[in-house]
Amino acid sequence: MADYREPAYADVNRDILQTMLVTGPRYWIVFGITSTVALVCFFLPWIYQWHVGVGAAGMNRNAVWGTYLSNFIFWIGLSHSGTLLSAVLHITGSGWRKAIYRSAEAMTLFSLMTAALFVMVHLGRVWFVHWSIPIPNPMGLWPNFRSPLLFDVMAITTYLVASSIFIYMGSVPDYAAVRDASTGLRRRLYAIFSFGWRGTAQEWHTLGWAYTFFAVFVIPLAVSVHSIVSWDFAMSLVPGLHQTIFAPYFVCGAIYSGTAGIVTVMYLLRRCLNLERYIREIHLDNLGKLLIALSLVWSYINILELFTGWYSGTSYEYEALRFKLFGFYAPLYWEMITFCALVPLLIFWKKIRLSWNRMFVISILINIGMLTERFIIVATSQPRKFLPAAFGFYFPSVVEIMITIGSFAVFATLFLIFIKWTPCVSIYEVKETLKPLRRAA
Amino acid sequence: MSISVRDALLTFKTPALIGLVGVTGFIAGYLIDMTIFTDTAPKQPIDFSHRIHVSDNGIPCLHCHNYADTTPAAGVPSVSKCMGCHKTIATDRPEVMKLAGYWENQEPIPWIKVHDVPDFVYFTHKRHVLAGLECQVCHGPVETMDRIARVSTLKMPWCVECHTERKVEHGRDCWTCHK
Amino acid sequence: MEKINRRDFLKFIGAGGIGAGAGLLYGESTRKTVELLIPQVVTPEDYSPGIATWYNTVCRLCSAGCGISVRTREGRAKKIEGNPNHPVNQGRLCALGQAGLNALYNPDRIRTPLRRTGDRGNFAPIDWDEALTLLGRRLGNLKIKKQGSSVYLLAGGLRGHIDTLFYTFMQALGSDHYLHYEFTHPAALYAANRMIFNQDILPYYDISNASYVLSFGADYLGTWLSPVHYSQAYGHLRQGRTDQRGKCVQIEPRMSLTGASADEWIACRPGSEGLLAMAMVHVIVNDGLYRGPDRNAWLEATGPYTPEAVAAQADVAADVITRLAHEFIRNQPGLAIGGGSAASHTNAAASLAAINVLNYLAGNLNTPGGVIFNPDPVSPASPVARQASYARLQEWIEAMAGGGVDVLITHAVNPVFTLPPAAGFTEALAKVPMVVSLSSFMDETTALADLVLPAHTYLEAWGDDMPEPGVGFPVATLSQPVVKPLYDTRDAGDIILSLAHQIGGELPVVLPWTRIEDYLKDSWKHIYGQRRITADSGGNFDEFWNAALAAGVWGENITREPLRFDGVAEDRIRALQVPPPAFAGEEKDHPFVLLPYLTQAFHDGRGANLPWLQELPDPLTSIVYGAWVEINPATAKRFGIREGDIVEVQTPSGSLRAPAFLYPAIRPDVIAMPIGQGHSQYGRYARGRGANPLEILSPLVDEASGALAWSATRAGIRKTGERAPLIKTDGVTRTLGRQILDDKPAHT
Amino acid sequence: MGKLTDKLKQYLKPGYYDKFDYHWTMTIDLDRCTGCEACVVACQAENNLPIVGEKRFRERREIKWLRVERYWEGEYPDVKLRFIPMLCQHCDQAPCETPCPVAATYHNQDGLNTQIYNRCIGTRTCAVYCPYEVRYFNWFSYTWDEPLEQQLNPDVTVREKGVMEKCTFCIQRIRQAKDRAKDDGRRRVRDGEVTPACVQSCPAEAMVFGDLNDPESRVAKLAKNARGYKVLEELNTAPSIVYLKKVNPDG
Repeated sequence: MADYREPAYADVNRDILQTMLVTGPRYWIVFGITSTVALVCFFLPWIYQWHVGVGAAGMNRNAVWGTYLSNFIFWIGLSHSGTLLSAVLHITGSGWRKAIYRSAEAMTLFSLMTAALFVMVHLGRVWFVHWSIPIPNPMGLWPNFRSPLLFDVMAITTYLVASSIFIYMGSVPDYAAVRDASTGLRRRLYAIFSFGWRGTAQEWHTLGWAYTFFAVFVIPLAVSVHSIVSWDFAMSLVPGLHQTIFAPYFVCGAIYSGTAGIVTVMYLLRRCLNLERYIREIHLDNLGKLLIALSLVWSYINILELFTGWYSGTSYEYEALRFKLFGFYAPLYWEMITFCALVPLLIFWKKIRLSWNRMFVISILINIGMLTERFIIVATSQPRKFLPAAFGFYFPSVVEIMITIGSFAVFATLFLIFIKWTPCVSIYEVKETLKPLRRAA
Repeated sequence: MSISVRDALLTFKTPALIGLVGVTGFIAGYLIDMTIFTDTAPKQPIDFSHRIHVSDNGIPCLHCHNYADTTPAAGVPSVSKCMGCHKTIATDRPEVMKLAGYWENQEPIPWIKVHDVPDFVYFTHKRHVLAGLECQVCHGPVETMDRIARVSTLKMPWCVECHTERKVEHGRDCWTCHK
Repeated sequence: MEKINRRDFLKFIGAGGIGAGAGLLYGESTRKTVELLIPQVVTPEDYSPGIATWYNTVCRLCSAGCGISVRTREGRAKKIEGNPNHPVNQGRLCALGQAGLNALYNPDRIRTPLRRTGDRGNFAPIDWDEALTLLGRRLGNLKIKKQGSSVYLLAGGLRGHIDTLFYTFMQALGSDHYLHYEFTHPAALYAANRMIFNQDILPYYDISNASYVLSFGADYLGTWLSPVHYSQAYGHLRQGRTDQRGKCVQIEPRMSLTGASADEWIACRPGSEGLLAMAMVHVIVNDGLYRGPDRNAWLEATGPYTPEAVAAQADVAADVITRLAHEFIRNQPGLAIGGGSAASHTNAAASLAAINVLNYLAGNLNTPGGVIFNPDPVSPASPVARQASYARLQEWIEAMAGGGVDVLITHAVNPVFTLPPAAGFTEALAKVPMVVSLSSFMDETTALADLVLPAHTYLEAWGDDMPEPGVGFPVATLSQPVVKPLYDTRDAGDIILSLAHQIGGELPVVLPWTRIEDYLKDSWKHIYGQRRITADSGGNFDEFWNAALAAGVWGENITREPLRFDGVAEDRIRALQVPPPAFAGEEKDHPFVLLPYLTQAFHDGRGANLPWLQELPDPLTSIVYGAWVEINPATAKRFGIREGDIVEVQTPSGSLRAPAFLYPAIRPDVIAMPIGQGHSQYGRYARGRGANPLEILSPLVDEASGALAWSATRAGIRKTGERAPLIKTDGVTRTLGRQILDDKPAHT
Repeated sequence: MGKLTDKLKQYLKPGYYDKFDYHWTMTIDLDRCTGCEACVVACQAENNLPIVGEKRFRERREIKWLRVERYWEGEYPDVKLRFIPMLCQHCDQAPCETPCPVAATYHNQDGLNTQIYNRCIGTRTCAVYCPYEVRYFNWFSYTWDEPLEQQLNPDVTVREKGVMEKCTFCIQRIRQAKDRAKDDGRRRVRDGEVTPACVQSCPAEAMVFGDLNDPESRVAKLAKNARGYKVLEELNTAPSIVYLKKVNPDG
């Protein structure tokens, strides 16, 4: 860290703006790849499935929910840290957030969109999806307001809207910066984006106030969203899912995977957009600590889940547990435990915590673990319900696996578009963190 | 140098308006197609006139559609039934000759269905007729039509509306009409 | 705002136009296609749209002769249900019977007459006149050359006047080579009844009023004689009476559907059922439970069959035998019946005779809840006499092989499938110059025919039926077409009649009719007069006929006394003995007994082309689409066989491969296979699916009855190492202590 | 405020009805049931169940509104096999009804657990929530080999891909019976006038169907039988199918 030279304001503008104004061939190559993968692995299989029916997926009468739903939870989860974290940190006034929150919030936005896509992919007759939205109609037909799925629709849309407003509001001054740094059409566009931001004290005041308000508003929302997602499962009678612990379990898991996701994205941004001077060890350090805390909570809840299963003393819960721990998918379960409960313990070592590469690997592992966790939830519970004669088995089909892979490409594509549209590091807030005496360049 | 939002907006005015016009056009076009170009009175293989039969000759509906009050389907009269009268009546008319033609080679008349409900709907004429509904309530003033035309949408809102205002027993339970 | 300049204006027009166009196109694309409203040309009198019309007729898919009502809408058959008026099934129907619609609307039906082109198996369609002339000429010439006797007619088990018609036709042709062949025909049972009861027709087994049913392998709930009737009786036996619940005991090497429902299932060695019966007779007589005048004779006859002696042969504990014997006598009225494995060994007839003796000693003959002897049937025609036992069929096969057969006509019978290849039918068939099949399906036999005259399915045909075994009083059923023929097929009767006219000579004189319907009507006129029905039907014949058609069944309402039965003759008692079963194959290289068994769905294989039945989980294993080998888990463990492992089953006459299924309720020294799959022809649903156990049978015969002893083949199994996971609907078949079968969780 | 509490109380009642108009109920006597599966074919014939084919069976995607489950007890030679027909239990407190976002399945005034095919969007939540696993999903649009389609029952919809389906207690037959009753000017359907296909076919007469609200009906009497119980009763789903347990002579 010795050679670290703090940037001057001018550098900040230059460095960060060039990430979006200057576009090298490398960007286009990456963008090309991701978008193609998104098309070939996500949309084409989906169209095919649309045509023949959901039978294209591997689900059967013993497990009517499959990877589509587990991925849905995963992406919702990934969406969590972003807005939630940045809001919490904003309120607690922790300065280190400023460099990373923009990309984190972007993650929230796009993983939410991907999640929403998965709901569509999951549906048997997606062309009637609008029936799940309360639109007044002459037939007097309404959605079923008792349904946890409907809660989902509500919660997710609200969360999506709120977090988009939140991220947009934060970017207004930066849009102004872009406007001033650019010419021609872009200049005009950003003039509109920035609502003609001029940077008067009045404007700063309003922004600050509104921003804090939204921060407070978003936190309970974020918590509620994943609780509600968990109710989709917990409200059923299915052994292994019918548990009160599920809401906190999901929320914690969500933030956990989300935080790991941030680390991953930060690493990539730092590398690819050479923002070494803005995204720094301190962020890594703090996020690392957060990860440890979360992984401990997560492990605790997992143990609790096993306990409640065992304590119930019913044949149903026993069978569910047995199948999860020692059944066909047992390897996945233990893989999840290793990646999400054991590996993160390494972060206790400062050496590992401060090493970008090691943290990058760990964060990836954690998210693989979380992905499997969601898969295990759907794949091991349903085939072991109440009637033994109806016990079955579920294995994802090619289409399902392709769509799962494709979803990451969809996310990446959206994110790549984003970094060319909004400064992925908040210019003005980074400036706030700089030492005043360096203000004169 | 600075740029005001208004100036910026102005530059995007024309494209935006064009887009707007395009969308409005699309919606308009769709509605026009659904309302004006929907053929509620298709050309039938034989220009059969309900007016002549019902108004001029006072034949009651149930004479030809004789199943309406006893079965779910009202029933289209068989060719033989038509010939029952037209062996002797108006045999010189071109349309009646067409009918005779069908009868000659013992072919059914390929009428085009005007009143049609989807397969997942259970509708029974019997119950509606026995409930004292006039045929005209749903089929409109057929007795005045030279070519049969659909006057009601026969869509669910239309059914539900009537069921609601007549307080049909369980008239809003899905399984009353859906099978 | 400033006025729009020209270029922008054009842009607006363009945008609006394109948008509107797109909207119109979209609207058009979403519109559904025009539907037509096709009226009838002439309305049939019993037609009303949207209202079901029911027609009563007879189910021909097995020999039980259930009456069925077919629901038709707009001239199409929609559903088959039991005919509530019919005394045999009383409104109920089994899976096979209900799947009859799949036969009627089967995509693989033969739609026109076919003529062989080139080698056997290749056909070209021809029209009826051509086909009939072809056959007619040939038969005519034979007749003129006084070689009519070289015409052979093999029919499936058909009853009623259609049988009489066939008979008359063949007689007029100068041939008495007219037989029925049904794989499931209980020849041994007939023989046994002749031995003990002097009866040519089967008695009525009154299960519903019995309080104890001792069944030796008779799967009366699944496949034995009249399963639907007996299932109903079973229901009554269990819960129909307030004062008592009848007990059911099943003695068989492999648990059948009936065994599963029985209170007690006793796994005896295959073929030892008769010995067990004899031992019980011994116990009954010995312990003084029977005090009839002929007691001593019985004592002598059953001398060697002490429980101890038999226990060793049957692998059933002596005290169990004694207990059952006592129970049987104590709980009267009781029934002892035999079938299945008991009736498919080399000692079949003797075994069943011994079982009959149990009924005799218990004194439950002609009593409610016992064996009630049927009065003579409505029609004098007794096709039972024409039923070919396996032995009798052997003579035919020799004749065919020897070139003594010029024309072989088959009707509703598939011997190539149901006879073991070792019988040599297929080879003999090749020697027959002209093989004619009246089948409506391309089954294995039809595929080898030279001329195929597709007959109607039973739902398009006329006929009548006298159920056998009867129900204690004379019953006759009329069958009538329920739909218009779908294809260019003809009623079997019509084919015979038109052949008669084609051939000429005195045939048109003895068979003057041109339509089977008229023939049937006249035959019934005859019964009508003979039975003096006028007395009770009141009106004239036509009224009676229409009433009978509408009801679908006619039961004589003057109650007739059941035939008297007085004792078993001394000499018969002395003659009675049950030899131990003989088996093909040595125990050392073929350690197991191969037990092929009938399933209700496929019967003798005729059900295999009905998709509903292919998709019907087997009641005992839940397996669909295919055949399997049932092995006791212990045995499987010994061979290291898991479910789904393909095993090779070798017998002295061949071997086949099929996936193994670990069946918890089968003797360790027995392996079982369902009959019915493994077709090489017979349409898309049946072809090339599973294996046929009959293919590897060594045809031993029960001398006393001439019946094929189809459980008398020993087999060895070998694990091939290949796997073909069975398709079954079951997951885990244990309750895991969950509250499913009982109001409180079971303890496992 | 009082209004509100009443409304809430209403929500506690099955399907929110004070009393069902009819309360269609079935009793299945396991002591009569022989496991012959005649009912399975009857159901397939009546309700246009698709012929899914061997491949779909292997994928465990069969559609059988009514299936017969079998459970083994003990080991050879003292081994028992028990059958139990499993079909939609039409629970009065159905777990499957709450989660459907579009209310395609709900409890109607006759105590029936409905399934409205043309409203279903295929979230399949009901199938996950159903403890009896009697809901079957159309993974594809199935076709019939010509001319098998001529057998299809015109009173029942042929379901398209992406919709859930299940036993309806043969709603078309119930509808016809009510229609007949109206024709005869009767307010109620007589006992025994409605027989679902399975009940009609059952050779051993193990199944009985009727209106529980009518104390004189056969089913109402049988439901009081001492052997009566409901499957998975502890889940408190209040099924409308009462099973009469098999009598075990040796205790």
